[in-house]
Amino acid sequence: MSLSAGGYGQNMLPVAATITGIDRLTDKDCVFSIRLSKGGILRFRASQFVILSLFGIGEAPISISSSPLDSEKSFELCIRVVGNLTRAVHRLSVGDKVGIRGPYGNGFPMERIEGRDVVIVAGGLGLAPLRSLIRHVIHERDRYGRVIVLIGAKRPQDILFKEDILLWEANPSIEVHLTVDVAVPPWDKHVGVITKLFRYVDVDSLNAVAAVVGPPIMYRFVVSEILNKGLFEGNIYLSLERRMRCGIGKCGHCQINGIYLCQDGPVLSYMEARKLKEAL
Amino acid sequence: MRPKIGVFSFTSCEGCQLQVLNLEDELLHLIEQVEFVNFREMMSEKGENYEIAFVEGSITRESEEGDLERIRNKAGILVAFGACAHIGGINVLKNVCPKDMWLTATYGRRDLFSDTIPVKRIKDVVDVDYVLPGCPIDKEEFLRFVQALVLEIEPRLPDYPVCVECRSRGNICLVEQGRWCLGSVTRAGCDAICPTYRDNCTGCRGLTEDPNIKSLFNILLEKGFTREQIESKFGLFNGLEGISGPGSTED
Amino acid sequence: MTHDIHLHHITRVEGHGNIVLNVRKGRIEELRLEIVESPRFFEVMLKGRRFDEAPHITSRICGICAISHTTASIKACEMALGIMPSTETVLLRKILVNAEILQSHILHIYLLVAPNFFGVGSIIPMAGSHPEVVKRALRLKKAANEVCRILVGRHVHPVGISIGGFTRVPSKNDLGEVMRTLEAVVPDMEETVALFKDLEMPKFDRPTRYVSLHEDGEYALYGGMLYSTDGPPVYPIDYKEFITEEVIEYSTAKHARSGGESIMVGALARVNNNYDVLRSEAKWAAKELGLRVRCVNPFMNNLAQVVESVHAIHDSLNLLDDIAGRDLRCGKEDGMKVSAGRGVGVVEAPRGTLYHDYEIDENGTITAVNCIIPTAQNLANIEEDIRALVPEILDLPRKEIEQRLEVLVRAYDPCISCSTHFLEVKFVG
Amino acid sequence: MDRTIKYDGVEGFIARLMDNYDVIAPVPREDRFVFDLLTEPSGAVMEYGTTLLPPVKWIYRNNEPLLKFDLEDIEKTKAVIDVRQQVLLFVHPCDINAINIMDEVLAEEPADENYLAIRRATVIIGYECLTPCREDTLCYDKGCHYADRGYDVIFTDIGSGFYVRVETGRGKEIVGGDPSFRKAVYDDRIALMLRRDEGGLRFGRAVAGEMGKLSHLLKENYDDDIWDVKGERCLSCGACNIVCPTCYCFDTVDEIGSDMREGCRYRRWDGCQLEGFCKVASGENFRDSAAARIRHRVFKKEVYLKKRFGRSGCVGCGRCIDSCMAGISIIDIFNHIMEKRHA
Amino acid sequence: MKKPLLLLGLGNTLMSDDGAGIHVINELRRHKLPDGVDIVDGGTGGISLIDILSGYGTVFIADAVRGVHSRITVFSPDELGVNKKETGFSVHEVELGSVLELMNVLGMDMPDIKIVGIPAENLAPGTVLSEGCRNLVAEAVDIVIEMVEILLKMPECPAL
Repeated sequence: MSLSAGGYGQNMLPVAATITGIDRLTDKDCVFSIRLSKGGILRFRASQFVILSLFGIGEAPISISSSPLDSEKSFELCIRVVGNLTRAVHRLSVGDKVGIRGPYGNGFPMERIEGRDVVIVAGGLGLAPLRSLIRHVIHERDRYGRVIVLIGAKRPQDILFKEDILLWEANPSIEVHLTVDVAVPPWDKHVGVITKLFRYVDVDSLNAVAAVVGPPIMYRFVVSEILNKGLFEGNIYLSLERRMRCGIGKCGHCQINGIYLCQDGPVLSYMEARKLKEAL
Repeated sequence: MRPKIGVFSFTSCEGCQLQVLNLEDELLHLIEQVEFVNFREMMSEKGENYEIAFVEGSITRESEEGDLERIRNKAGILVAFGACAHIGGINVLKNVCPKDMWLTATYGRRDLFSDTIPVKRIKDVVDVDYVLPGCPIDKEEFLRFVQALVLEIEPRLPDYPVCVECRSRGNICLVEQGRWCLGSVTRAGCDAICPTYRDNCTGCRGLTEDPNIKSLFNILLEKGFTREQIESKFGLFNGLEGISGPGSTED
Repeated sequence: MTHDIHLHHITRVEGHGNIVLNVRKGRIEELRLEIVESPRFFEVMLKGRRFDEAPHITSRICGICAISHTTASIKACEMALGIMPSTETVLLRKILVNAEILQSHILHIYLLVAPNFFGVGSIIPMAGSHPEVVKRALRLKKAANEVCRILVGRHVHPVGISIGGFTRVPSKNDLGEVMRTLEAVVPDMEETVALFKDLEMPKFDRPTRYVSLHEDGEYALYGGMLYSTDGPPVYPIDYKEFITEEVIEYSTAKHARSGGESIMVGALARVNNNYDVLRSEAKWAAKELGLRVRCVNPFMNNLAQVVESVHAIHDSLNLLDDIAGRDLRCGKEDGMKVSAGRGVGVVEAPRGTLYHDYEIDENGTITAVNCIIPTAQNLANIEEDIRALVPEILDLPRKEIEQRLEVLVRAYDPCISCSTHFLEVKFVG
Repeated sequence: MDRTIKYDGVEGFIARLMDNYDVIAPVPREDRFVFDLLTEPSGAVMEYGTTLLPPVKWIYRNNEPLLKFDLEDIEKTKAVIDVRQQVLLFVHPCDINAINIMDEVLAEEPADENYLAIRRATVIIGYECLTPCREDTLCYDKGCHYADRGYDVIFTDIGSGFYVRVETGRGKEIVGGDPSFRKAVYDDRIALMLRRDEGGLRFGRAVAGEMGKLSHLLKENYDDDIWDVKGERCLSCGACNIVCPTCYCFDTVDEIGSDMREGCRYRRWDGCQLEGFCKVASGENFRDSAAARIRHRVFKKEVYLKKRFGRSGCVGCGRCIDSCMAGISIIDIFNHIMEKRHA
Repeated sequence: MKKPLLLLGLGNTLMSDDGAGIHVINELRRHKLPDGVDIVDGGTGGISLIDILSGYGTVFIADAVRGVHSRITVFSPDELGVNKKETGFSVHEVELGSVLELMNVLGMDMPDIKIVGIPAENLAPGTVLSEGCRNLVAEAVDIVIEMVEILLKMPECPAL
């Protein structure tokens, strides 16, 4: 269901939700498990987002980190402290309530991924929405071809979802590669920019899709690596970041040229994004 | 939490303190949410256990620097309160004359009160955590500021210029009428009170984040003002020095 | 009995002042009311600026008497340039001056003075113990602020009030709103009289010279002749023959005297000098409060402020009636003709007579400034009062002496920060 | 059936409207005009130049409440729409066209329900332009000097009084029961026809070139120098956004009562020309030059809205030109772009 | 609910040009007119016209006139009297004038009436129009069609 089902002023009205779990990932990032009050169930796609409200402080868009197939009852938001709202959320405890509306955005086109090799490239906080995708793919692993996950972070301590990554690494059906920009021992994985990991990417390029989420600066370099691997532009999916306020394609903040990212995005194929001069 | 607040004043007209007392409708709620422990204009108690210090006025004497530093050391959060504290305000007009003249002009002799110094903003002496701009401060803004402190979130100032508020009120642009106005480079938050009452915006709230001063200068020159006149208008509240304190625009 | 009293930064007054008192064996050896507010040098700030900036700049002398400063400044400029404001402009300015008197007096008697009588250090505990008193005070203060907000945007540093007229002409609706606002607090004002009637002011008499503006047929606040209890009236332009200022080494504010004597200005002086022309409602209040002219107890200044607050409300209502029948011709005219000249603007600020004196050259540039602030005029008198009061209270415990002295200083409602900046200016070059 | 009304009947009509509605009409402000709540029936002005703010801002109001919340109990949060029965009186065709655009844009799902609810409660009484408001009128280029829908009734001065075209059932109710109106007869129609014919001669084009090609030409000239040239002048003050009748960008702000118990989430007008408009929490500003922002404004009206809704988002009212301190004119920009074709 | 528009022909086709109005509406029947436009042959009129007229918002009447005009004139009922005295009058003026007067007296809702007057040359018995009148009938048909358009279609906006 969509939480904001329309009606008298309902489109901007959040519903109440309860924090059922808090998991600290790094000094700036926590994962919050959230359950809707009154037994509501949030139906969403990987890489959709919700708008989180703390009344008196405001709203912010947060992408959903759990898989649509994980649980009926709750979903997870990975929240990094960057501003007032996120800082205030970090002060909350299990049992506290927040407002939620959404989900918004298009999400990853799972039907386009089915049956193909999948390359997933996550930079920094980009792993938050991509975790949803990775878990979704693992849930129905046999529907996809090879699955290669590349993860980059600034420092080892900044890596998100370490427990998930351990499980993924242990999972023979997917390949996971990590790199950090700066590291000291005992780090035993790669050091350097994420593009260095592409030498491990060996896919059926005509029949592969890529999903990329990371800081704005990352896209250009990563996309060019993927293109070098021979993937089609239309098979490379990016999830972009903009200031999102209303979520319903009205307030204008997330507009990139002619599209509203909150409605027409946040996932765009590189073919679409390339045409939008303000996108990359 | 019920923050403990101290209100202090240096060289100023104390109008910003008065603006707090002018919150007639909210004052009773306000004193429930915060504890004023030191507010000379309102109370006899002089508590030293304040966590948040609102500092009004500019620093114009050597001895005041020490006083200010003591406040800074005791306060977890120090707020420059009003234009005098924030950008120097009207006080800075004094700096254009040599020091000897200040004293002879006022007291007829130069040996008295000679510890007077060129006007400094609060941030010239100590670190400032937040700014509440304006001459005087906007009392609603003060209220929202205090609410933010109570809610333990970052107080935030508008990042747009006075024009936004002025136009939203349906005012006729003063510049369009051939008058000068600094509203286009001045931080909003005053609800454009001066242009609404058809007075020029003198920039008392300091500059916006990225003001196009060069263009405003050219526009006013084209309207027939001289460079000296324009500089003088900017100088009234020390506007060009008025780069604001911290305060981002994120959520 | 020996006391060494140093009251640092007297509280619940505007600005920074100390009392220094050394009493050795019952004899006052040292007595100073130190004004330690930083000097701000408005003379320097104004010199070389265009005349039309003067009201804006001098408003910033004092946030509490901003309308008085603005009005005095405007009047000085208008005199220097030979501009005659319209009748309606003057009527509106009078309403504003009344509003400031009301706002300032209410602030003083309720927020600063009343806590004394309730034995607390501020109005904050009173909010719990006497909420109705606090709420009434806030309603009255708000009404005064509302009048200013409607007409000139705000009370602290008003906008739209200008040389020659108002840059924004109030609408009929605005005036109706002002009227309703003031009418609504008439009962609160009556309650205020009842409250203060029951509060006992300390007994202390010391006759002095009372100075204020004076005008036939009108309780002079906006204009009139300079008037002292003894001596003939003087034209404002000749104020220098009337009042003199001296630099005191321990005070950044100068002391003013008239005819060589210390003087008292402010509410009590005005009520003493102009009782006959008070509104009848105010006369009733004076009677209720036991304030009989000529009253020589400076503590009674607090009650004179109550009387003036009553007057301010009813006088404004009367002025509004007058305006209601008129066309509001009070817009500022474009293209003021600038010529060289000198102007003196005198008004009654809440704390007493306020003088602004400017010289303007043919380009409209200010070349000389002198302002005399009410509190500066009272300082010498406060010292004299302390000198007379101390022997009477010397037997009290030290804490009580301190408190009594602070109450005395506070009774004058000193506005220290604005008292510190002026003397006759002789610019060189 | 259309109606007519004599000049001297209008005030009585307004007085009767004021009994049932908040009547918002053009009133003088200094030497200009604004739409404001009428307090006297005689206050409304019929012959007025473009108002400072467009009338649609009374439907899409600043500081519009969206939600009320209780800080202690999140479950008590409720959506609010502050609907008042109001009449927008004597709205010019350009502004009616703007409201038509807003209706369409804001009704697109997920709809802006606050706007739509207030819009539904708003009666629009138009006033037809037979003379352009300004010399370099752009409304004619935009075909917005005339409105064929979007109003409940519209007044046209036909010399003997006003011809009152009744477009909607609500319009019929309003004028049908009012004694000031007479049925329009054949002769009134003739008069209307003649007035419109005369009026037509007074309008002219401001932009040289086919407006139909503007969108295409803009796309071709995305990287033109003009954006940088104008960007250097631009103060990023947002005036053009605030006064535009089809600008609807907004921000939300939460305000809490001084008792810190209850609060309200408001919508506040925002503008894409403001420096911080595209800044995100982490500090990145996705449109950080004035040049890029000006281009976005022009493209939004002429390219993006056109693509989405089939028509330009600019009605040619000229407010953004009047309000620009820096003298930046979309007419200049359009003409510059039109010339590009020949370059 | 009133119907919007009636095209009414008046006249006696047995009296040559007197029947011009009837010829006009007969011709109009062959044209595609907008919905809601009725055409009625009123013959030589009479009291029965009251019922017909009161059912319409607007009525255009085609009728033969006698007098100084050689061109078709369009005029209002209040000009009937004027026409009578100065410029000639409708052949059927008495009937029409009486009908309208009666409606007025009865306080009935009067339609907006326009009379398209066709100058009559020959009023002798006979069913054939004079040649001049035949041309005028064709012209009158065009005029009525234009009037219908003006009435039912909003006049175009300035300069379109």
